Order: sequence, then structure tokens, then C-alpha cells
Amino acid sequence: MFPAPFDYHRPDTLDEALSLLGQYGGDARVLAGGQSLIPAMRFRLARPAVLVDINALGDLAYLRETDGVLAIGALARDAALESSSLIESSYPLLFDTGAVIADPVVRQTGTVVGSLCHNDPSGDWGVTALACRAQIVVRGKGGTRTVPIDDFLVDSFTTAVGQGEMAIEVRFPSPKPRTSGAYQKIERKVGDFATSCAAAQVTLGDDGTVAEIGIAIGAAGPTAVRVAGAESALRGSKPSKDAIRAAADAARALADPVADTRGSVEFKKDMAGVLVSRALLAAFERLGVGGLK
Amino acid sequence: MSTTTDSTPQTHSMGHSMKRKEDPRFIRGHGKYLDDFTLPGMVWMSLVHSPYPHARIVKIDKTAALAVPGVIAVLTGEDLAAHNLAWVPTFHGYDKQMVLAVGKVLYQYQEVAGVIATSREIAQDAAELVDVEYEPLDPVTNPFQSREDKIILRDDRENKTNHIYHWEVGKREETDAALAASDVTIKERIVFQRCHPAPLEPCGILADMSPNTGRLTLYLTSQAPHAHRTVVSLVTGIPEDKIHIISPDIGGGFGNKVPVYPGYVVSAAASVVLGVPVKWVETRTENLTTTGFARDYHMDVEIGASKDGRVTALKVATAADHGAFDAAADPTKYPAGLFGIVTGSYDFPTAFTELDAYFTNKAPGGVAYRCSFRVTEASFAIERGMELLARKLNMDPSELRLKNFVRKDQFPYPSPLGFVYDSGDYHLTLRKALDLIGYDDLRKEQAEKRKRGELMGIGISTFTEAVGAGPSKHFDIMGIKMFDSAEIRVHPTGSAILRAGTKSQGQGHETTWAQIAAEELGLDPQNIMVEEGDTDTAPYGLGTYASRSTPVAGAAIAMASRKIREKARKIAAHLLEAPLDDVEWTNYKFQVKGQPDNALTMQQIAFAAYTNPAPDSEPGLEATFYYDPPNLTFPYGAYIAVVDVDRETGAVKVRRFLAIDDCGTVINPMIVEGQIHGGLTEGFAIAFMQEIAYDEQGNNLNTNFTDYLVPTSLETPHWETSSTYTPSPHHPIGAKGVGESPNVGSPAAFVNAVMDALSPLGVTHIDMPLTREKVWRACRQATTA
Amino acid sequence: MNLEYRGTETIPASKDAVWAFINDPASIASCMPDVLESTVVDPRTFDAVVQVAVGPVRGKFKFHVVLDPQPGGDRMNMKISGGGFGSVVDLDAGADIRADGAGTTLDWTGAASMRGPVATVGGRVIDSQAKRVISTTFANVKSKLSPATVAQPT
Amino acid sequence: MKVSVTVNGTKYEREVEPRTLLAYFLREALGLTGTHVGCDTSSCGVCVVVLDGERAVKSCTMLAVMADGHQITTVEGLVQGGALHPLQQAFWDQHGLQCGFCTPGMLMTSSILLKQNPNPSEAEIREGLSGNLCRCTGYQNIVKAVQQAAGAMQPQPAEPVAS
Repeated sequence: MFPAPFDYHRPDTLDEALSLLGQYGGDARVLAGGQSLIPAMRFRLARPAVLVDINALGDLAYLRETDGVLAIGALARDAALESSSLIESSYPLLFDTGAVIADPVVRQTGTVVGSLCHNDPSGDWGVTALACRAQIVVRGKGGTRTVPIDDFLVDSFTTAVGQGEMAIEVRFPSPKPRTSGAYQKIERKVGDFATSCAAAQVTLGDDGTVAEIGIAIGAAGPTAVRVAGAESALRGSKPSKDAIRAAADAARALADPVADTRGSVEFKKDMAGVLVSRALLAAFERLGVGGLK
Repeated sequence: MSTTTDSTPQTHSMGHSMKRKEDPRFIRGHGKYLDDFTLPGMVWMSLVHSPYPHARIVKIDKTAALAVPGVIAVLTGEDLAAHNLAWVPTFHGYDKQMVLAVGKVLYQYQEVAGVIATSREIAQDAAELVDVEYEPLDPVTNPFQSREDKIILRDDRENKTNHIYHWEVGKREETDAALAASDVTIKERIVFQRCHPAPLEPCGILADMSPNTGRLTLYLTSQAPHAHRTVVSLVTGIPEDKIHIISPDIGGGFGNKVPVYPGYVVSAAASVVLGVPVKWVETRTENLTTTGFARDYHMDVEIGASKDGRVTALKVATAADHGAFDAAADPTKYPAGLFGIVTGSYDFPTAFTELDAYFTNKAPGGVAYRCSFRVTEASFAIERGMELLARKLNMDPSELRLKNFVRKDQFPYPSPLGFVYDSGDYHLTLRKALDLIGYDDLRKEQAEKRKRGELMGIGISTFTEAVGAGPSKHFDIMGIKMFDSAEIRVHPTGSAILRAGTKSQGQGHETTWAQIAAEELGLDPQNIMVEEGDTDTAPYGLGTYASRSTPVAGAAIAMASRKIREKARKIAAHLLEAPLDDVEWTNYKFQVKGQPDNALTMQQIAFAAYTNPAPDSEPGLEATFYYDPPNLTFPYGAYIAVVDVDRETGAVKVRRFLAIDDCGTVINPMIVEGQIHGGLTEGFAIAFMQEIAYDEQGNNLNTNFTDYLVPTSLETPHWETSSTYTPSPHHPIGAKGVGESPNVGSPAAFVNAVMDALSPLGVTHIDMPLTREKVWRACRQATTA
Repeated sequence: MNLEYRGTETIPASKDAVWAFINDPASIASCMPDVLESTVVDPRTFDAVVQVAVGPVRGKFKFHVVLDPQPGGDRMNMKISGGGFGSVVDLDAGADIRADGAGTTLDWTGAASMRGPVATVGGRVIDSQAKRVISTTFANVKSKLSPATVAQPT
Repeated sequence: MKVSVTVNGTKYEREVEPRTLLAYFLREALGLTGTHVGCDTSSCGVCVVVLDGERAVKSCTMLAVMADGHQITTVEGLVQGGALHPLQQAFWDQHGLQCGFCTPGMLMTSSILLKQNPNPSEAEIREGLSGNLCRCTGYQNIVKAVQQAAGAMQPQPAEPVAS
């Protein structure tokens, strides 16, 4: 199967890319990894008139931690996280996530920012970005703006990136001391989209109570969704079985999945709860807090 | 009485794990598969498919498609009808199937038009523009709805019913009476879901009608090139000598590449009409939605037993979903294939089985997907049934099996449903499996875990297969008897070329066929070139499927070799100046009886055959043999699966899997083990993942690899394998065939293990595939009940 | 695959005005989002070409819409059948209308069924799109009948 | 559009449509048919090639124009100086292939796997190859082959110094 015809541009600079995106507006799509876009084009579901290939913008292939922020550029591949000792040691939630997206070959080409921009309802990075309270840097001709992830994920396959704009970076706040996280995903096999997935990141205060918390679920609505009820069930309290159960129940109640070949609504709602619970248990365990099962 | 041993003999060329002779080209990327062929002036074909499962075609408008630059032709069913090719006979000729839809479509994705264009891309562009207007009709999506006959699907047939045929074998009254008199009975509807072989290389054709020779050359992904040649000749009227089929390297077949598909016919017709080579390679969606599916049997299984666990009777009634056309790939006289093997490894005093097949608005097919015709369905039914019986009797499933196995002194064993099993020692093989896996310890561990509420299961499957179709008095396809053939020519310097009517799709024939001939002839297998798949050169054979290659063509190779040996013996007598009766084949040489120093090698004889032939014989050293097997062969095995179930998510972890196979004499242990690994992996996939499901509107839900789930290295368990060896008494080298045993035997082991794990929850049966959701649901219902 | 949606619009217009509006194919066509062109076939039927643009999925869908007003003037059924991308999408929508004070309440339901590659590959994309088409259509019925809109010169 | 690409060390320039997929470019424009195509969804991995010596990519999910100015290694480029690559040798030795259709992709993915992790465990190999489907082997002998190749590719320990 072959894509319908299109025009192809490979700009050498970001400005040139933005100018092309401005010029072609809604007819243009940004091509980064292309791991979702190209299959959709082969099935002719996607028929962009113009592709703006940003793979020549090597400057955007970074993964760097500065001033309390981990910045991931628009051309950083998923696999870059798997092979980064910084991510492995300091960003357990990101490390977990990076290891279960798509398959190991696709991860060598797929990008973190591209996946966020694609905003598949069953995508992984949106879930983790919500739990980490990430921000997306969006640049257009008019300048640069920084969009909190909660505002970035607008609807299925729709983000806050406007016409003529491009997301150039995602920023994850560096975890404070006594912070950990975990990602849980049920997939039918490697390479499948999630049947259900959940991310949790927790920061413990000096008194052992939960100081900061981020919990989100995926494949549970039009976009990844923050489980605010689960966050408030834990925030300010000591980790406990009851609090984890309450968080899981909040996830079950919030989840609004679509039935498909991966499972029924009923199953996916229950898995949202199970996975939130497991993500929290794993995060606490990584912080040395056990006995919560 | 048969003799079973723990090791296969290593002789001159047999029993050795010889590295494969075909591999050097594959590891270099120099294999030559269908899509690797190009011809000057070649054009491409792309198909238009119906989005509806059942609809009247109101009109087809080609205008927009024909207007695309580069489009050469758009063919519809009406165009083919002008050449009498709108319909073609199905596999066994009992029904006919549409090539391109005429009047109405009968399943989703059915082929409606073919677009020929100068590039693949343009063909796809234009196919999108073929405007078909449909008038949707209500669909029939399962055999039980079908048999009500409220919607008649095939208005082209004389009988206005969706019922295709009834088939039965065994003693109905006797079985019913025995079941009624049994202390204990079980009855369960067991569904073997529709699945698809899905080889990684899709099906395809490159059709080339040559104006120079008047010959139609078809490069074809074919598991049975000769049969296809005959079918093409019968359907088109083109004389068979004007048809040349080349089946090149095949990227996996598993039964998918046995039937003739509409894409082939449209491409060949287009080449004939247009006079240019036409290529069609199906997309993965076309592969999964239109070409030969497998299974889709709904089986009501009843077993009776005495209180102490001796089986009394077996009855299986099946509703078979054949889809829109009766295109099931079964031998002509066996509409339900070899389903009669359903009594399995057990000595049932009586049995009865019947089957009714129905049309539905689903893709046609019913291929032998990595199994001898319908043996997988039958084995699954009996092995699940025995597990249910063990549960009901509260008896260990291994003990129930040991109690009811056919005993080794009963071979040759006439089964109640008409087979004569050739050989085996089922007790020995299962005991070896129990011993190797540490069965007693596993049961202890399970008991401990159950106390803690953990779900661990152990599942056994002790299947018997019937393969190697088959004896000509019973087996034919469209009248062609299911023999197979080999032709061997020994060259003057003692190397040889061997051609067979089979066609390897990964089984390693270039290696194993050479090993058989080398063993029989005392030659070096490295210097026996094996060639298959070209109908101009290979002797006529029925092809490779249903584990028939080694039982039939393997035998033909041994017999052709022996013919050569007999001629060689005459030459040896001439050279040794000894009476013929004094010359014997000993230690892979001809020697004068009792005189090992007075001996000649086959290589020396070969040279003489061309340079110094015996005065009263033809020069040269070659032979052809068509082998008509006296019986099927009956490979068997004992498989044990150990699983852990996560009751919160329904996830099943296959912790261990042991397969002990007995396929008789082993030609190449490495290749046999590889076949078993592969077959187990497909069995695992069927048990847990693979399904072609349709919703109630008739939509196919598994149309590509994102939803038709082929396991990766990560999901696939580590396989433990071992063997016993019971040579087939009637096969020239004692071999039985193995490629399919693991796929036939393993699904029941997996399912039995999961059901064993769930038994504390009172769960007795879940239909495959055992998805997380199904297992989760069973756990949950048990918890809430 | 089958998907179901529902929603409610409270329209600041009389029930009669709403009923008249939704009985008019041209009015309904004007409420469908992203309509590239529409043709009224007869007083109950219109054809529309809709630009689908959600995430990577961009293309044109042709829809055939049949209005089926129910006797009594309380319910309108709408059958929308269409296709594109070698696929078929059918939408069955219905709206119950009832007077609610000075205004009118419109309770709508929609069910979409899809066939072909769109359903199996793009199901998750099309789900949101089908929902958007239905919900936006009824939201536009409201806004077109709201005084601010009505008062505006066209 | 013009594409200039170095494949297995040879530079090629070809005119292509932007929509031409890299897999078909390699197979049809360059005649390198060792790279196969088995699905339309980036699932099967029989099309995997190596980009710039550092990334395994599914060439059916990459446009030929994206490869402009880059280096591609296909299965045909694994043989060096007439000698089989240790992975090729190991797949042969360990019976890591049957029909051979997935083999080129498996070899190319494995080559990057071993580059990034020269001494992988069985679990790491199974994880690393999980973007490539095989329908014949059940993966077990492929895993063994990668292990054998890893062993063969280890730098030879220095000769012990006589004391």
C-alpha cells in the first residue's frame, strides 16, 4: 500500500520549516519519525498535501537537563531515553515509558514530541507527560509559547499546536529528592497500542507524606487524562492501602474508554484502576515504601 | 506391536543435524521470492474490495479510474464473464466461487474489480476511484444463524438453503446408547475459532503470456504448483503444456498458499488479454480478509466413562462455518478432512461424529493451516474433552490418559472411526514427559499455591495426528490421486540432481531430501542438488501441505533411490564380474558377498553407468518414482504446559512448555526441532491471540497485523523439546512427518493449563483465544458469584 | 464497529421554530461542520461533501442525508450514509424536542457504524470525528436559532 | 525528486516520487530485493535496514526521499570481503531461519542490537527483536544465533603475558 501523492520539503532551518508550515497551513503536516503518519498515509487515511520533513534539523535531537528541567527536542527519538543513563537513574517514569512504546525498531525512529503531537487516545507519552506536569514549547512565526500538557492535549489527535506552528520541545521538571514514578501498560503484544495504561509520579515530603503527585491514564478517553481524584486521594497523606485503593477507584470512575478489539469498556475501566494501583505501588516501592499491597 | 526408542539412529546421512543447504542464499538476502521477479513491460494489478459483507451491486462506474494516467484496464465480474472466468470451481470442485463479484457481494472485502496500471501506486490510486454503488443486505455471520435459512445467501445455487452438506462417520445408535449407559458423561460446546495462517510473505502472482511461445508462465506463491497447473488448464482450456508454473522461494505457506485466489485469476486473465506481464502481490489486509482462513468449527463434544475412568463412547457434532463459498481445502472424499481422528490416542469402544457445513457472509476458505486436514480441530476437541472428563471424575488428567491410551500391543490399531493407526507407544511417551517436566513436584507446588490463592495450572495434551494424504484408494483432489513423486539423476562423477513434486516453504527440503537420497545411495548429501516448484522440470506431485511431504514424497525419494540402487547393483555385478545374486549393498557399497575388499562405491558405479555400462542395460543412472502410500502415518506427542494466571488482569504467563514428539525416523534432528519450535509458537498464538472475528454486522475485525496478533519473541515462551522414536512400519524409511504436530497438539495443552489454573474458581471452559479480558471475566464472575 | 453518542441542547426559540428549522434540509445542511458543498435533493433529502480533518486523517466524505420527521412533531430521525477512503460510515441520529419554558430542549442521540479500513485502522480517529459531526450539527442548530445569530445580518 | 543515497557503500542517484517508500526504492530502483515487505502497518519488520550505521529502521515506514544524503546498509551489505558477517554465520549454524523471509530484517535489527549491547542476555535479545516477526522458527534459534554472534564478535582477550 502506497501513500497518495504529496509535495515534500526538507527545510534546513527551523525558521524555514515554520515558514513552510505558515505557507501551507492546514494542508501541511510535520514529518519527524513518521511512525504513525506514514502507515496512516499508506492506508490513505492521512492525505496531507505537503509534508515538511524536519529530520534535517539536527539541532532538535537533544535530550538535556538544565536548571531543573529535562528538555527533549522535537527530533529526539524514543530510543534515546532507553539508552540514556541520566533517564535511567533520575527519571524512572520516563525510562519505564520509553521502554514500552511501540516496538524496539519503531522506537529508534519515533520521537517523543511527535508522539505527543499525534495525540493518539491510546498513546503513551501524553499519559506520562500529564503525570510529570510537563510543558510543551510551541513555536510559530509570532514567537514561542509554553503550553502546560493539560492544555496541550485538546482532543483525539488534536493538540494546542496551531496552523503554522510546530512543537519544538517537551520539558519535564527534574524530579525533586524523594521522587519516583512508574509506568504500567497492558498491551496484547509488543507493538500494540495500549489496552490500558497508567503513569504515576510521587514526591514524598520529609514527614513521609505525599507532597506532590501526578497520576494519569491512557486509552481511557479522547486523550490521556489526569486522574485528579486519585491525586487528591493521596496528596498530603501517608501512603496507605486505602489511599491507593481510592486512587484506583477514582481512575475506574474517570475512565471513559471505547470498546474495540483490545477490550470492552468494562474491562478497560477496571484495568485503569488496576494499573493506577500498580503504578503507585511500584513508585512507592522504588522510594522504599513497601507493605502497601 | 511397535518398537519405540529414546534416540534416533545416526547413519550415513540420516539422523544428522546437517546445516541447511538453502541457507547461504537466504542469509545473504539472495533468496528469490515472488515479488523479487520483474519482467520487461510488466504492469501491476490492484483489487477493489467491498466494504459490505452482503450487498447487491447496483452499478460499477469505471470512468474516474480509467481517466487516471497510467491506467490500462479496469476489469469487473462482467468483463470476466465474457471470458467465462467470472466463476471458477472451488478446491475440490463441489462448489464454484466468484472471481470478481457478479450481482452481489457475499463477504466484506470481496474482490469487486481489478485495476491494471503501469505502477503499483497508480493501480492503487485508480482502485480508489472505481465507484461501486451497493444496496446493502442483511448479513449472516455464524453457522447457527445460517442454518435457520431466513436469509439465503447463494441465489446462484439450485438448492435454496445455506446448508452445504452433512457428513458423518461411526455408529450413531451404538454411541448414543453407550453414552446413556455411562456412569459419567461430559458435554461441552468447544469452538475452534476462525484463524489465518498469515505467512509473512503475502500471496502473489506474476503472469506472463508470451506471444512468442503461446505459453502462459505463472510465477506463483504455490504450495502445489502441479495441481495449480492442472486447475488452470481445466478452467481456461489452455492446454497443460502451454502452462508453466514456477513456484519460487516461498516466505512461509502454512496452508495459505494451497488454494487458487481471485487475484491470481484476474492477473492471469489480464496478461492473456493484454499480452503483457501482470503482477499482483496482495496487501496484508487482502491476505487476512480474503485468502484461505482456517478452522471455524463449533463442536459439541460428549464423552462417556465408567466411574473408574474408562472411556465408553465419544460423540462430536460440529457446525462448520465455510464462509461465502465451499472452498474448504479438503480431499474430495473427505469433506470434513481427517476429522475422524477425533478419538485421538484413546481406545474408545465406540464413537460417532457428524458435521454440517454452512454458508455465511464471511471469507471462504477452510485451509489446512499447519495441520493435516481438520486434524487440529479434532485433536483440540478430544484433548479438551479428556480434560473436562478428568475434572468431572476428579482424576488426575495424566492418570485418565494413561488408563485409556491405545496400548502398544494394539498396533496396527483400527480406530472406531475408520483409521488404522500405524505405530506408537503412548504410555512411554507420556511417562517420559511427566518425568522430564517433574510433574509430581509441579502438582505439589500447585497445591501450595492454591492454598495462598495463587492460580497456577498444568495442562496436558497427548494427541495423535493422521498425516501423509494419502493412499489413492481414498485420497484425491478433483480426481487427482494424492501420490507424490521424485526423480533422481546421478551424474557420472557421482553427484546428483533430485526433483520432487513437493514445494518447500521453509521446511528445508533442499537439505532433508538430499539426506534421504544420500542415505539410500551412499552419496554425499552436499552433492545432491534438490529442485522443486518448476512444473516444466519437476515430476508431477500434489505439493506440500498437511504434513505430507516426508510421508509421501520422502518415501518416493527413498523408492526412486532404491530403483537406482537396483540398477547400480547390475552394473556392480558387471564390474565385479560376479553373479548378480552375489552382489550385496553393505555399508553403503556394493560388494561381493563376504568380500568387503571386493567393493565398489556408488560414485564408481555412476561413472561406469556412463562410461562402461553393463552390456544388457541402458546407459545412465536415473529413476523416477511415484509413491502411493499404503496408509497414512500417525505421529503423536505428549505436551505439558505450566502457566501462572494473574487474576487481576487476566494475564497468563506460560512458565514452561515441554513437547515430546514421536514422528518416527528422524532425517535431520535440527530441522525437526525447528519445526516443533515454529509449530508450538503458532499453537501458542492460536491459544492466546490469533482470531479472525466478525461483528454482528459482518465486519472483519482483524484485518492487519495491528489486530491479527502474531506473537513476537517477547511473548513467545521458551520451548523445551524431547522425543521418542517409533518408526512407521509401512514407510520406506520409517518417517511420519512432523511440521504440524506442534500446532495440532499444543493449543489444548495451553487451554487445559489455564482451565486447570482456574479450576479453584469453578471455571471449566473458555473458548480460544484466551485473551486477558476473557480470563479476567472468568475470574471476576467466579469472585462475585 | 459501532459507536453511540448523546447530548442535549437548550434552544432559545419556540418549539415550532425549531421543528420548522430541522425539517428544512438546507438549514440542517448549513449546520453540518466542514461542509464543502451541499445539494438539496428533495424536501427530505440532501447530499453533502464533508471535509474530514482530524489529526493525520484528512479527506472528503460524501454523505447522503434523509430526514424522517415523526408524526406528532416531537421527534426527528436522520439517516446519514456516506463513505470515503474505501469505507462506509452510517450515522443514525435522532432528536426529541419539547417545549421548555420559552425555549425548546433538544435531546439528541447518534449512533455511528463503520465498515472498511476506516473502521479497523482509523476507528479511534473516526470515533471522535463522527461524534464531532453529530454534536456540532446540533450545537449549530442552537446557535443558528439563538437571537444573537438570528438578529445578525447575513 | 532526486535522491542521492549511499547503499552498502555504493552511491546511487535516482529520480523518485516523494511517496516512494524506501523499501520499494531499494527493491525496485536499486534491485536490492533482500529487503522484503510483509505488512502495511510497520508491524512485521521484514523490511528493516540500517540507517547511517546506527539505527535500525523499517524501510516500509520511511520515504525514499528521507534517505537523501544518508547511508543505508541492507542485508546484501553484511558480507564483508567475501566473508559472512558473524550474524549470518550464526543464523546458519543455529538454524535461525526456515523460510528466510524475515531473515534479512532479523539480521539487520540484530546487527544494531549487538552494536548497542555487545553482550546481551536472552531476555535482552528477545526484547530487542520484538519489533520483528517470524512465523517459522518460534524465535528460539534466532536468540541462540544472536548469542553465538555476540560471542564471535567479542574482542579477543589479550594473550596472557608469560611471567
